[in-house]
Amino acid sequence: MYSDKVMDHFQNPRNVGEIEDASGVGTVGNAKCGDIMRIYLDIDENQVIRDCKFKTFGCGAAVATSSMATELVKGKNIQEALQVTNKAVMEALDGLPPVKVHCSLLAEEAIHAALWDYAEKHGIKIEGLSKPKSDIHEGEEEEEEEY
Amino acid sequence: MYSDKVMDHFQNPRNVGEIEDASGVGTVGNAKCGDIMRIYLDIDENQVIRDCKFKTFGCGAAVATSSMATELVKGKNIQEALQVTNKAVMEALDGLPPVKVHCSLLAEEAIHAALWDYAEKHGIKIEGLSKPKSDIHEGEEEEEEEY
Amino acid sequence: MSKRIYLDNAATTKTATEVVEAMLPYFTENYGNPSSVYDLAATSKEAITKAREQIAAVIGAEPKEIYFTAGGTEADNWALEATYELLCKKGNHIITTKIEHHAILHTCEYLEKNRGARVTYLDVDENGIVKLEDLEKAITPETILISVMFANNEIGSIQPIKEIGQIAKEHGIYFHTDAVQAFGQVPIDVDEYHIDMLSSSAHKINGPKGIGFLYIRKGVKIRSFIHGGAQERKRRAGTENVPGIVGYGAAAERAARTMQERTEVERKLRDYLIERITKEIPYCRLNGDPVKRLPNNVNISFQFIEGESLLIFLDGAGICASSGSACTSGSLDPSHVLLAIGLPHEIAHGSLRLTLSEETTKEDLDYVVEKLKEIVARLRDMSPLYED
Amino acid sequence: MSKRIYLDNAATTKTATEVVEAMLPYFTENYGNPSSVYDLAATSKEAITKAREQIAAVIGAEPKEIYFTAGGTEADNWALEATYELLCKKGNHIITTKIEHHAILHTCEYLEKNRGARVTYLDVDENGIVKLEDLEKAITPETILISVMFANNEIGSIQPIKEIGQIAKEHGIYFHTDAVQAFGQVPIDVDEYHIDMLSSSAHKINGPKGIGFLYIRKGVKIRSFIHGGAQERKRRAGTENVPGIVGYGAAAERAARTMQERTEVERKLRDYLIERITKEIPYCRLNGDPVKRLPNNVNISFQFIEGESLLIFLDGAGICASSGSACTSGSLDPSHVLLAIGLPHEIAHGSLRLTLSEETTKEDLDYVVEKLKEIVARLRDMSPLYED
Ligand SMILES: Cc1ncc(COP(=O)(O)O)c(C=O)c1O
Ligand SMILES: Cc1ncc(COP(=O)(O)O)c(C=O)c1O
Ligand code: FES
Ligand code: FES
Repeated sequence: MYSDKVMDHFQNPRNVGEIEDASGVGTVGNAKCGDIMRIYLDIDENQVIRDCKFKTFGCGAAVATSSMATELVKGKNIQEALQVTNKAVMEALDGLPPVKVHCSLLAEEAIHAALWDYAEKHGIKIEGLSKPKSDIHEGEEEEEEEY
Repeated sequence: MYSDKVMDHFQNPRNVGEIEDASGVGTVGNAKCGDIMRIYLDIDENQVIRDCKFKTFGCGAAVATSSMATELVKGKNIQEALQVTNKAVMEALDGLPPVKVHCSLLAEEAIHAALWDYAEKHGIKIEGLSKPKSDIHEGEEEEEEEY
Repeated sequence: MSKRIYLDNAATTKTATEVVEAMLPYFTENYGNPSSVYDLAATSKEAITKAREQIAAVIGAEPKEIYFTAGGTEADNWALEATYELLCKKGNHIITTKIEHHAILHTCEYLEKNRGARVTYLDVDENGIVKLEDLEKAITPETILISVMFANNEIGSIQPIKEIGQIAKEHGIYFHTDAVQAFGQVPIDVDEYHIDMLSSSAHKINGPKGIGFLYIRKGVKIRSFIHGGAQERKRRAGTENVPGIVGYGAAAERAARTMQERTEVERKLRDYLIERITKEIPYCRLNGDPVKRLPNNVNISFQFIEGESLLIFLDGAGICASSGSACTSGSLDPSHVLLAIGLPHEIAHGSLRLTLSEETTKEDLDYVVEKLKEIVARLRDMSPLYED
Repeated sequence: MSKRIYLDNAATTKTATEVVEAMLPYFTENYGNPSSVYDLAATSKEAITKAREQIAAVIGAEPKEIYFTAGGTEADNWALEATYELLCKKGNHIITTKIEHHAILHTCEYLEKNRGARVTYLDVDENGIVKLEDLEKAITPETILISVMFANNEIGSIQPIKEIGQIAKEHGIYFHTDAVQAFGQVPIDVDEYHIDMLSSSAHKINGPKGIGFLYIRKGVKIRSFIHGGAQERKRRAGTENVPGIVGYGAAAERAARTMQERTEVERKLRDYLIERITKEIPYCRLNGDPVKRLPNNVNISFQFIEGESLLIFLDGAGICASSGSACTSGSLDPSHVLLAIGLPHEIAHGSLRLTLSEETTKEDLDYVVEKLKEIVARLRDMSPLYED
């Protein structure tokens, strides 16, 4: 059911782990499926993401999107990192099954949450970034099957 | 679905035909299935059935029961012939499928009707014989499946 | 019995060898439950996807508009009951015909008796064709569904489906057609014919028994009929009959591929058989439309004789056929279809249906005609209705 | 993939070779429609009769109490909907459990939403067993049906069916049991257990997919669920799936014949596997009753990890298994069964179901344990919940 790219990133996930004394850490969860993702960012003085690691409790898609998302933000500056949407991650993975699209939102939100943490710690404001919801799927409706 | 005996009497029916100037003729029909049976009796002065013939428009079971019924009444006297019930005919045929039991009633009734005709023509009364209904299945209920 | 000529292909068909071969791996090798995660299940899932595509292609549908069922009967039940439930607040009126299969008629009766539906059963003309004026007249503001079979299983008459679809569309009424006899036998295009739902069954086209489908046009939001797991996009629960679905796909592909050539041959043989019987046997008549007729259907009534007797004698001669006689069915009423085209009871009783297949030869039919002559003569001799 | 160890026999099983062989003649030789008159049809009819006898024998029923359906799901839907329709004038209350299969739960929801039913979903204890006091307490004068599954498909717990049947009988309430997982795996006697209706599905016992049955005790006058032709004594319309029915008969006979020996072996292997996993892998627990448990079911939760990931890695190692994780199913909620026995969400997510077959060997299981250790460790390393 998964593309080869997803399977590769799932079976050989990049950037698994933690960063000690990270510049920013973001943890998000999906109340519905119960999955949890934590992203660690190491950001240098030029606001460039030097390193990025993750830990994920979740399905294959969640792991693969974590892996791909960390790959994509590494080396980018904060503004660029904000452009790494779940769509971008899915595209980079050659797509996800429809029922798994929501998993990729987890990765996007985890990055945002980590950036928010960074901003708070450093007392700065990042253009275009708002406070992460405690649960990204709050209030989300069960997707209607389109018949 | 039919026993070997039924198949034999159906494929090689005994006593098919008509009797000219028969002592008694009985025609009965089944309103539901639309089938028709006519029995001719040749009865001698001792009230013994010398000969018996039939014509039937009906299913395999109807033809076979006609054939068997004519065989059974031949040589019998009137009182004995009255004992040739549909049950007796069915037994002689090694049984009929449940849905075909009603067909055997046709034969019984046709014999009764022929005997009635004989009695009327000769102005006699036969003990235990009542006027045949015009349609033997009048008022009969659709058989309930026993679940 | 040495010789066997099977002329009851409207009842069911032989499963084609290539169809059985397509199915076999899904019993003992690729037996995974398609809902599972592992690779073995992916094989089953892909096989279902392929079958859905094969079938959709035959009727110009999208694959995801095809929902597999256990057969034509379930598909008919589903279409009627679920449409009724969806729309009964809008109206409770259904229009169908007097010549539908029992899968439609008995479902309508159920809806009338237990669920408050009102059903109009349209008459047909003497050839078994629905009159469009009647349909137009029957439509009321409460009408929520029109269900007219594509082709009749007994007398083979083909309905003016496109025109019916057009009328349904103009009135904004859903249109369902029972195409169990038509699928794979005549060209069907759900868009051109404005069909919203369509039922079909694999075993009528050399596929396996126990598998069918309901086509549901995108946007028709009827509920699922069988509740449970999330199979068939949550619309038909139950572990998928993978070998059956694969077999259906193969049979549909095959039927479409061979349709033109096959039906051309069948049509010629059909007309040959009709001509010989009606010319050579007295007191008989063809039932159903001579032209708007399934390519493989012959239905003839023989006066003065009864169908079951005829069938048993034909069976004795190695010929498998069927009849609209009461006596064959367990119910005692003669075929409602033959009565609907105006046959009196006793003639309806003496009807014979011969339905050809691609394997039928002219020699077979010559043999059938000869036997038929003998048997009909013999039964007439036995009949109290026949005076010669 | 060179090695494949199939441990998902609760999802579906391989169709046994002897079963496929029994089916084959009914595709291309004895393909007659059993409702027909001719000899060819008689062969199909006899084959169905034989299968019905084979199946009835397994549960101590009479053959005519067995009605073939397209699977366990249809049988479940039928039992619930038709009983409700039959008795809703007497009362609208149904009692079932929180751990039923979706075929029961979603049908109950349908009856609640659309047909005015009131349903009580009984809790189960921490081992997944219904408490009889709860059942007694739930009964009201309006209760018309108790439906409790014989054995659970996820955690394998076996219910006190005999006691439940006794209670139902004492209160004059119909008792239905979904025995899809139990039929052919544990002894069942419909009289001894006071079962009025019982659902089953062939593909769970090495029979084909797409065929099941509903046992209906003589005297229980529920209507047919699928309307149409007069098949199955007018109670289940649709051309019979003859090969499927024959296959089911063969599979049932085979399952009954091998039951004792087979399940003895499976029970030992099951307990061996449970013991090794729970001893050798930290932070895990067995779900379901250790004793009142299907002979082939192992269900274990691993803390800190998620089921789908586990399954994909196992698949990579050639092991087919399943999980109660949300992520595997298309629905996002974790297994309602695991929640019902009191597991918190995150632990329910990390559950693994391994269901053995007669082909499973100790060597297979040793391999599975080794792989499982590696994979669990790896996933825990990746998990934000796990701190070692
Ligand atoms: C307990 C239980 N009930 C019902 C079903 C449904 O059976 P089927 O999928 O064959 O319709 C299953 C299996 O899927 C089951 O395990
Ligand atoms: C016109 C028509 N509709 C429905 C059916 C029912 O199909 P099945 O018996 O495969 O369920 C049949 C055949 O039996 C049919 O000929
Ligand atoms: S006489 Fe009519 S069914 Fe037998
Ligand atoms: S993260 Fe929960 S389903 Fe994918």
